[in-house]
Amino acid sequence: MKHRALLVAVALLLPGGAAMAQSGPWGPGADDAAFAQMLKTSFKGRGVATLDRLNQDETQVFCSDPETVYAPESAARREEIEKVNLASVKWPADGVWLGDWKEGEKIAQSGRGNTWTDKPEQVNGGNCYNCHQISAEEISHGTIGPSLHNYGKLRGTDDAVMKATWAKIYNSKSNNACSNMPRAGHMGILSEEQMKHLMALLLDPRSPVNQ
Amino acid sequence: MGKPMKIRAASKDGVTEIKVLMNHEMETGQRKDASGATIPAWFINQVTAKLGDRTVLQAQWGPSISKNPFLAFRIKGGKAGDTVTVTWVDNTGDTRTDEATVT
Amino acid sequence: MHQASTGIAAFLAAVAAVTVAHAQMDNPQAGIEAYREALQDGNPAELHEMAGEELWTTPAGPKNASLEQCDLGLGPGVVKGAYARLPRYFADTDRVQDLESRLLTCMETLQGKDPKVYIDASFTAPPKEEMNALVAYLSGQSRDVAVTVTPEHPKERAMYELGKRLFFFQGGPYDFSCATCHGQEGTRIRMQDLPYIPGHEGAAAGWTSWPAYRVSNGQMWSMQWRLNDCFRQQRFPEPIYASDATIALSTYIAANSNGAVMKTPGIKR
Amino acid sequence: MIEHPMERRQVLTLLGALAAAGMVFPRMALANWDKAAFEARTMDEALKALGAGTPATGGDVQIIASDIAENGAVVPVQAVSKLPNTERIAILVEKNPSMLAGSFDIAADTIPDVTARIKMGQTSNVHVLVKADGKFYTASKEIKVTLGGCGG
Repeated sequence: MKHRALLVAVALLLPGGAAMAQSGPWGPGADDAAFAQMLKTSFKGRGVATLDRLNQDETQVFCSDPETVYAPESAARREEIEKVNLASVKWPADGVWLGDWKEGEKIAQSGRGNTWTDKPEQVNGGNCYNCHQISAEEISHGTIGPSLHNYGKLRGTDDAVMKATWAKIYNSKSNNACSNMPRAGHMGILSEEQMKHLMALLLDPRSPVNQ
Repeated sequence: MGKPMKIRAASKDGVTEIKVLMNHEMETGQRKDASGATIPAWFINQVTAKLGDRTVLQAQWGPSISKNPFLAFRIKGGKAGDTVTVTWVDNTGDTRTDEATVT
Repeated sequence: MHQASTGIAAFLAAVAAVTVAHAQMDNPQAGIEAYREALQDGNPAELHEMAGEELWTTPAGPKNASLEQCDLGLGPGVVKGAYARLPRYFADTDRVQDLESRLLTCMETLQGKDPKVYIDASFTAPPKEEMNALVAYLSGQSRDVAVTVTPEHPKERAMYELGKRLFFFQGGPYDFSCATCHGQEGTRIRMQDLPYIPGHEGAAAGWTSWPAYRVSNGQMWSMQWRLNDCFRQQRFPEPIYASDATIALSTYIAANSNGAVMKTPGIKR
Repeated sequence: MIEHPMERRQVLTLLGALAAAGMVFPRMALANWDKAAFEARTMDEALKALGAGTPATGGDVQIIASDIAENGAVVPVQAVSKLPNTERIAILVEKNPSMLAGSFDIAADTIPDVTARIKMGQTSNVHVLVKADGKFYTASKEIKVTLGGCGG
């Protein structure tokens, strides 16, 4: 559970806390105390989905208030959040960026893992096709994220591209504070090896993504 | 005995349209349950539809028909007040017959 | 008329030609639309409506009473159009209730049943099958009726605001909130269009088509089940059946869809 | 049985009556089920079991279905014949373990236009086979089965 190191037990669930001092745009009846009370009485832990998942870290707290997230006066806070997340990125231990694109395709296809119906030993998928177009052959792809088709072909494969791509997969909030994308490495969703396979899917010239 | 069907029969311009929803699992016999045991095949394999006393359609089905089967077809003739009777039989010998009045 | 065939080879050649023609589909979305259209006629949810009506009218529970005197907001026994006005505040319980939490109240007061049995049962267990059938029947009694959910009572206002706040609340290992998928317009997951819930049109697309029969597993899903599975995929802990969080979200979605016409029960992938 | 549709029909009517009376035993229920056709593993076998060695293609048989099925568990298929004296309509899914999904015996006054819903394990050609005046005709269409939802 090393990804929990950064988690801040937010005041939300603890009476008298201060982390949510500014209550955001929420109207009457939805103040911090009422909201915390609702969460407390409405959820139960099940399987791997334990109740501590409702304890937000500072990124989640900031990104849960849509009125302030993109407000001009939040620019500095956004940068801070990105800096904290970038600092969490661990680079490949052996300096090798790319794994096997075929394995990467399987990981990109799979949306499994981490729900209360998944077993702890379940190998997690990357959920990639849920939101992105990747390989052109797969027509069943989502559109929440940008198309990644021709990712490597368009960007090349120099070290800067490798590094930026790795950082994005490892911790998506490192360059966009409230990106909709999960933080695959930071939250322990994918292993280093799995992320290398995804890198290969995007950047290996032989990958169908770049054909 | 199986659960009730929903039968709709409507006559218009000398043609009666019959739509049937059947309540059945239609297990293929190829699926496994959580413990890994094969779930036995269980599916409707014969359907007979009648308008009054006259048989208008007979079907033989395999396990590739979807769960809670839907069947729609049309016949020449039939008028409001006529009775449509549908009977299914499944591979375990269970059966169900329901009726509807043509509107 | 039909060309004569010279055997299996000709047959297979014809099949191959068909295959090529359809491999060139340039508009998958149009194909999906045609598929959804074809499902509309003959919705197996009707089978659950039949079962639900029987449950509604059949005496049961320690008091051997039916649910026919249940007050869903329009007076005891009035089912026509009642679902389209839920969730709403009920003075007798001093709570805002959605259809399912209200049904639990009626089962307890009229029939003497223990709601806990229904709350704790899994969605595929017999007690929940009853709930799902009742919901199919009662939502069918609001088909073609306009949604009228306009939070006015202070507790309705509060539920709406709590629901809105929960909609944007991120948590869990994936940082997901409801808004991650339903907070932008015109996006989809895989081939599934995602309604934009903060807007009227998106909220209406969602609210007026659930409860629904799901063809993927042949199950009748109530709104509570729908929300429960959203939270599962959000990687959240499990929302308790008929809890305030679920009612708050329903209030938020229903009120955003106010005025739209109910198409319940629906049929879904 | 295919050669003697009337006899078959009489047998089935009797069976229906027995079934309605709750008197059908499992083995009897299966007795009129065309086991060979339903258990065929190749198109050749299936066509042979149905008595249709060499079906003709042409516009008088139609298969109406969407190009894509959002879910393979339920794929609506409408099978239409414009041929006079259509006796039977069958729906076959090439890549299903049991290719023959169903067959429908059409009475004289029944319009040969049947809608059913079939399961498809994967993208496949789907065939409608029609027997009319003792001869066999076919129409085919590829239906693509997509992976839906987040789970997969």
